[in-house]
Amino acid sequence: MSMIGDLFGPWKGFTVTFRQMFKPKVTTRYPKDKRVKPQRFHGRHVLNRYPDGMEKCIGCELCAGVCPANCIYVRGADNPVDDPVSPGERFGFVYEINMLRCIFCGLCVEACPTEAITMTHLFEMSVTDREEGIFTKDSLLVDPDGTPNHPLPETPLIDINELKLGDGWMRATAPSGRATFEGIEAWSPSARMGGMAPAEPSQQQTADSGRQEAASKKPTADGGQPEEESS
Amino acid sequence: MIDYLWLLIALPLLGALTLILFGKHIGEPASGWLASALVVIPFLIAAALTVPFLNGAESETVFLFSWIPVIGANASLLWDPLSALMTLVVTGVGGLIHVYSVGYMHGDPRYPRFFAYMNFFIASMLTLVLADNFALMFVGWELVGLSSYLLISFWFVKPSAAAAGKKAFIVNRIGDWGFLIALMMIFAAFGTLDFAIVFAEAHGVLSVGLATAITLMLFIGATGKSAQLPLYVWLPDAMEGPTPVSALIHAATMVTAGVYMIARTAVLFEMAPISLAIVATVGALTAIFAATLAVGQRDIKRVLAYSTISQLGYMVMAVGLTAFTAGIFHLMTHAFFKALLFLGAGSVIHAMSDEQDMWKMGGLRKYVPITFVTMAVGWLAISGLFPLAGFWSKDEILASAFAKGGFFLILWGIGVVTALITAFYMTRLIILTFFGDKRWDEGVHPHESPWTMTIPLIVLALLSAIAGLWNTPVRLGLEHFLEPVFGDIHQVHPAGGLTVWALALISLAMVVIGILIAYGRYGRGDLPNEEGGYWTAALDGYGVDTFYGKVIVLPGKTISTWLAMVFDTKVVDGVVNGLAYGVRAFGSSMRVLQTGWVRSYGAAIVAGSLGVILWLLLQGGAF
Amino acid sequence: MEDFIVAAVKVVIAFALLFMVVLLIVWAERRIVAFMQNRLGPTRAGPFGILQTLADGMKLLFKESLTPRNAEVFLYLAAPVMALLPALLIFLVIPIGAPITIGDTTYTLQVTDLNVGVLYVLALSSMAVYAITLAGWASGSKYPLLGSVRAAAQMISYEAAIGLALVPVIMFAGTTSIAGIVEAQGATYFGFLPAWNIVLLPSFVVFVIAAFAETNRAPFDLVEAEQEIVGGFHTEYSGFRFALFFLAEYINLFTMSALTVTFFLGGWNGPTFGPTWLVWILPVIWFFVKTFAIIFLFIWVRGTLPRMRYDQLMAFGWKRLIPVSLAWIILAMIAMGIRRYGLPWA
Amino acid sequence: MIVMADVTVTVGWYMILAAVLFSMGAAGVLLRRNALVMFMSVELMLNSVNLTFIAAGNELGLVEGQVAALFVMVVAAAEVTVGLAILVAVFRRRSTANVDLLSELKG
Amino acid sequence: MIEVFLFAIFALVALAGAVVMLTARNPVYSAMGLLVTMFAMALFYVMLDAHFVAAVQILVYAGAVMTLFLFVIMMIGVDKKEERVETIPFQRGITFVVALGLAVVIILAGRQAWVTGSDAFGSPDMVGTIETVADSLFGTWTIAFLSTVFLLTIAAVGTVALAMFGPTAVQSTDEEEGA
Repeated sequence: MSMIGDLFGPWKGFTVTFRQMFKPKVTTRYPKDKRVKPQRFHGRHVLNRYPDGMEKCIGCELCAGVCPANCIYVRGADNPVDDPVSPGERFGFVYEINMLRCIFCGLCVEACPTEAITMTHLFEMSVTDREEGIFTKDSLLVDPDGTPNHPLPETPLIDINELKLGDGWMRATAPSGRATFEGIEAWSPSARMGGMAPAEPSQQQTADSGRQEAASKKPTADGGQPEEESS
Repeated sequence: MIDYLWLLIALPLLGALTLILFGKHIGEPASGWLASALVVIPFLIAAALTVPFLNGAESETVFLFSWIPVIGANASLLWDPLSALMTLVVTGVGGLIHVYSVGYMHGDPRYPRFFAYMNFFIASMLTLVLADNFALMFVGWELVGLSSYLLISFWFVKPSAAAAGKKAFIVNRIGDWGFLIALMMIFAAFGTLDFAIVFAEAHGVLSVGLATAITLMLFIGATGKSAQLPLYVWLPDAMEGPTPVSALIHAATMVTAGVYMIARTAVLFEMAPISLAIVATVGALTAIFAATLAVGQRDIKRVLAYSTISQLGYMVMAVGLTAFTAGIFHLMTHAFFKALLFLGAGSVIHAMSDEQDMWKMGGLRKYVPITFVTMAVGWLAISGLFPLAGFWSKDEILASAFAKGGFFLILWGIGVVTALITAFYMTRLIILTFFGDKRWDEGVHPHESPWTMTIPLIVLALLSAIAGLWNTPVRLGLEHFLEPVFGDIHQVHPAGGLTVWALALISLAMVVIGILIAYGRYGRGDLPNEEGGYWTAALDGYGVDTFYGKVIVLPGKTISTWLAMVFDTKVVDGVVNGLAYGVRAFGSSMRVLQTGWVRSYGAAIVAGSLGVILWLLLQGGAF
Repeated sequence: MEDFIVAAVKVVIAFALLFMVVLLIVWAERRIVAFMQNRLGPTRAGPFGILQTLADGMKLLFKESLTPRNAEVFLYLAAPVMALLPALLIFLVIPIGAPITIGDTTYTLQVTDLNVGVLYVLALSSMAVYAITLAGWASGSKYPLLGSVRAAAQMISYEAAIGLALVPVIMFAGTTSIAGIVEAQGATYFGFLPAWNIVLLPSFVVFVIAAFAETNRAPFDLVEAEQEIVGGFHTEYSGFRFALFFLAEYINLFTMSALTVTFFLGGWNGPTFGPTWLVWILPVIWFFVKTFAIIFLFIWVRGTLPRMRYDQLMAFGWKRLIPVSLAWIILAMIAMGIRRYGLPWA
Repeated sequence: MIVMADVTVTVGWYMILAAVLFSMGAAGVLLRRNALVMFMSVELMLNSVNLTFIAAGNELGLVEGQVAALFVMVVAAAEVTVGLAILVAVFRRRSTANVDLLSELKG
Repeated sequence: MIEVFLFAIFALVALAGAVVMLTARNPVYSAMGLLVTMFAMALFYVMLDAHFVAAVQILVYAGAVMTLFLFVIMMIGVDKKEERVETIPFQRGITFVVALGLAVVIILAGRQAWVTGSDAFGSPDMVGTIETVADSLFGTWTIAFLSTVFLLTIAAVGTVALAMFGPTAVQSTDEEEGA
C-alpha cells in the first residue's frame, strides 16, 4: 500500500495545486471592496482643534524632534494677542509633513503634549508630483467645524470620511494607563470627532462604565491631566 | 548438423575465456564442472556427427571465414573419419580427465585457472585436428605447445616445474622449426597450403626427392611433438605438471599429434620410401630405447612417461611401415589405457599424499581397491595380453612389420623385444605399487579417491578392455571406418592365415615371459637392490640430458655470451652510439630552428604546403 | 513569384500569431498561477485582465533602456535580438493545421516543410544559448555572467536529451520532415486509437522534462533564480530590451509546446467533420487545444514544483535523462525491428 | 545589369571563396597569439575545406562530398573538445592563453 | 540571377565574419565573427543542395563547437586583450606572403582539371537529403563512420581526463585556506 502511495506521491503536489484553482480566492478587489481597517491603523495625520475652534498645536516641535524619518517641519510663533490661534503662548506657525519620507510610525502622535497631531485611517495619498507629497498646514489642519481637509479630490478611492476615523492609539493608551479605559476616548475629543461629546447623561458614572465626560467639563484644559480619573 | 562443427572449438574456447575472466567468481567446484561440460558437450556433438560415417557418409569441409585466402589458408574445418576419431578421443578422454581433475585439483589455489588452461588445450588440440590446411594446423600445433607449456609449469612456484615447461617449449620449438620449413616447402611447391589441393596434386607436382625432403622436415616436427628420438627429452620432465595434465597431454592427446600429422599427410609420405624407412626405424629405436629406460625408473610417473615414449615409438613405427590404420588404432587404444594408467598413478599419488617413489609404496591394493583393479586392467592392456586393447593394436603393428619383410624384419624383432620389456616394467610397476609389504613413510594413510576420480578410471578401464575388439584380424572395423581417408593409399596389411596366429602367439609368449620374469624378480619377498651400473644410468636417462647439455647447450651459451658481452657492447653499441653522436651533433646545429613559438612552426608548415602545391602545379604543367 | 508571396504572407501570419499567442500565454500564466495560489491575478486591463500583457508591453516600451557602464555595447544590444530570432524561426516549420486545397493549389499551414525539419529545430534551439551567454557576458556584471554560464550549461546538457528523445520519433515516422512526422501520426491503432507518438512514453517524458529546462522554466528556472543571482542573464536589461527577452522566452514556451504536440500528440490530427470550412478549421483547433493543454502543463508545473538546485539539475540531465533516452532508443529499435520483421523466433 | 543576367554561380566561385577563407584562417593561425583565436582560425580553415568538398560534390553529382564534410565536422568537434581541454589545463597551470609564452620546448 | 545576388551577399557576410575573427581584439568578437561565417557557410550548403550538412553545420559548429569556445573564452581569456606588437621577427611579413601565396595557388590549382576532375559522375541534380547521405554513410563508408565513433569516444575520455586530473584541486584548497 505504501509502495503505491509512494508511486503517486509526486503527483500529490499537482493535485493540490489543481484543486486550489477552484477554491475561493483571498484577493480583495480593492477599489470595489475594501478591507476593514484595524482600529489602530496608522493613516494620514491631521492637526486638531479644540471644540471652540482653537488650534491645539502650540508649535513646540517635539513631533519634529522625535520623528525618525525627519519628515516634519514645524515653526512656532507667538500668538497674536488680539486673535490667539491657540490657547497658549505660542502656536504652530508652519507645519509641514513630507509624506514621501514619513514612515507612519506614530511617534509624533505620542510625543505631542497637546494631542494636536493624530493619525487617521486614510492612506490613499498618491500624488503625481513630488512637490505635492509635502502636506502643509492647510491640508493637515481640520476646519473649525471639524471637517478635515485633503489635497486631493474625493474619488471612489479617496474616502474623506476615513479622515474622521480616529487613531486607535488615543484609545489604547488611556491616560490612566488602565486597561479598563480601553476603547474610551481619554480626554479632549478632537474637533474632527464632531465637536463636543454628544451628551452628559450621568456625571457619577464609574470608571467601569467608561463614559468620559471630563472633556466636556474641562473644555479649556491646559496640560491635559484628567485628575478626576485617578480618584 | 554439420553446421555446428565450429562449436567443437568454440565451446572449450568459450570456457577458457570465461574461466580466465570470471573464474574467481565462479568458484571451485563450479568452474571445474563448467569446464568439463564444455568438453563433454563437444564430445556429444562429435559423436552425433560421427554417426553418418558409420553409414558411409562423405567427408565434409565446413568453411567458417576467410583467413589468408592467398595461401589457401581459411578458417575451415575438415570433418572426415580420421579427424572424427581424433576428436572423439580428444574430447572423450579429455572429458573424463576433466571430470577426474575436478576431484584431483581440489584445493588448488588456482583451480579455475587450471581448467581454463585445460579447456584452452582442448580447443587448441581440436583446431589442430580439425584443420583443413597446413596453416591452421600449424596454428593448432603452436597453441597446443603453448597450452602444454602453461599446464606443465602450472605449479610454476616449483623451479623444476618452471624448468620443465621451458624445456618442453624449447624442444618443441626445434620440432616446430622442421614443421615450418616443411610448410614453406609445401607452399613453394604447390602454391597453397590446402590439404585437399596438396594431396590431390601431390603425385603430379612432387618429385621423390622433394617429397623426401618435405616429409623428413614434417617428421622432425613429429619427433618434437611426439617425443621421438632424439627430441624425447622433454616428456619425462613434463611429469612435473599435475597428473591429469600428464594423462591428457603427455599420454592421450598432444603427443599423438605427430602421429596424427604423419597419418594426415600419408599421401606425401607414401611418395618417399626413404622417409618411411627412417620414420619406422626411428620409431622402433625409440620404442626399445625408452622401454629400457622405463625399466630403471623409480618414480611411478616417470615409468609411465618412458612407457609413453616407447608406445609412441610403436605408433611412429606403424605409420613408417605405411600401416596407418594400425598406427591410429594403437593411438586410440593407447590413449585409453595410458590415460587410465596415468590417472591411476595420479590416484595412487593422491592416496599416498603426493609420494611418487615406488620404493615407498607397496601393498596398496587393499587400500585403493578401485584404483588397483582399474590399473591392473591398464597394466594387462599395455602389456598386450589377449584380449585387451593393447594386444590387438600392438599385434597389428608387429604383424605389419613382419609382413613388410626384408629390413623391416629387424624392426619386428625390436618390437617383439620391446613388448617383452614393456610387460616386464609394467609388471614391476604394479607389483612395486600394489603388492608386497608396506614401505611407505610414517604418517601416510592411503585412502581411495573420491568418485569424481574413480568413475573416469572405471570408464577408461572398460574402454581399455574392449576397445581392441573394434579392429581384430577377424573383423576390421576401424579399417573400414578409416577407408575414406586412407582408401587411396597403399597400406601394408598383416599377412593372413596361420602367420598372424603364429605372430600373435609369439608376442603373447613374450608378454607372459616378461610378466613372469618381473614376478620372479619382484614378486617374492625382498626387493632386489637396484643401484649402480645400469640402474643408475637408466635413472639418469642414460645421461642424454647431460650429453645434450654439453654438446648443444654449452656451445650455444658460449656463443651467446660472446655475442652479448663482446660483440654487442663493442660493435652493435658502437654503431648505435656513433649514430647517436652524429644525430646529437646534427641536432645541436639545428636547434636554433626550434624557437618554441608555435606560430613560427605554423609559418613553416604553411610555407611548406605552399611549396608542395607549387611543385605539384609545376609538375602538372600549370605554368 | 507567387510562391514568394505565399511564403511572405505565411511568415507574416505566423509572426503575428506568435505575438498574439504570447500575449495570451503571459496573461494565462499569470491568471492560472494566481488561481493556484488562491489569488486572482490581473483583472483590470480589459475583460478578465486579458489586455494586461499589452499594457505591460506598452509600459516596457516606454521605459528608459539603461546600458551599464561596463557593458560591451555592441553585444549588449545584439543579445536580445539574438534571443528573439531563433524563437521566431523555429515556429516556421511547425504545421498548425491540415493542408488546405483551394482550387488547384494546396496550401500547407506551415511556412515551409524542410526535409531536415527536426534537425532545423534542434539547430535553432541550440542557437538560443548564444543570446543568453552573450547577454550575460556583455552586461559586464557578475550576476548576469553567472546566470548566463548556468544557462548555457543547462541548455547544452538538455539539448542532448531533447535530441535523443527525438530519435525514436524519427525512427517511427521514418522521416525528419515535420509534416511527415505529423502525417505518420494520422493513422489509428485498431481503427479507433490514434497512432500518436505518445506511445513512445519515455521519449515523451524526457522531451517534456528537457523542454522545461530548455525554456528555462520552473523547476529548472535557476537561470533566473532571483534569490541567488538576482535576475540571471537579464539582470542589467530594462525596458524594451528586457521585453524582447521576455517575448523570446514566451515564444519559446509556445514553440516548445507546439513541438511537443507535433512530435508526440499527433499535431493537428483529430476528428474532422462537417462542411469544408469546418474541415479546414478543425485541425487548427485541435492543434491549439493540444498546445494549450501542454502550456497549461508548463504553468501547472511552475505553480507546483520548487526550483531545483544547480548540481541536481546537471546530475538529473546527465545521469537520468540521457541514459534513459539511450536505453529507450535501444528498446524502440528492437520494437521497430519486431514491427517490421516480426518476432525473431516467428 | 544586362551583362549580369547570364552570369551563373559556378563551382569556381565557391572554390575561390574557400581559398580566400582558407588563407585568412592560415593567416589567423600565424598572426594571433591567443590560443583560442588560433583554434578558431583552424576551424575557419576546416570550414573552407568543407565548402570545397560540398561544392565539388555538387558539381560532380557525388554525395561523397557531403560525407567527407560530415567526417571533417566530426573530427573538428573531437579536436576542439580535446584542444580546449588542453588549453584549459594549460591555463590552470600558467594563467595565460598566449602561445608565445608557452615556449619551454625551444631548442 | 537571384542566386548570384545571394552568393554575393553570403560571400560578403562570410568574408566579413572572417575579417572580424581575424582582427577583433576581444576573443568573444572573434568567436562571433566565426559564428557569422559559419552561418554563411550553412546557407551556401543549402544553395548547394546539401540540406543535411547545412543542418549539421549549424547543429555542430554553431550549436556545440562555438558554444564551447565561448565557454572557454569566458573561463580564461575574456579580460585579456591581445597585444598588437609582434614579437617574432619577420612573422608578419612571412604571414602576408604565405597567406597570399596560398590563396593564389589554391585558386590556380582549382583551375586545373586534374585536380578537380572533369566529368559528372552521379546525377547532377543530386540533393543531400538524409536518405542519400545515409546510404553513402552507412553503405560505402561504414568503417570510416564507425571509426569516428571511436574517435569521439576517445576525445570524450581524453577531455574528461584532462579536465579531471589538473592542478585545480590543489589550487582551490589553497585558496580556501587563504580565504
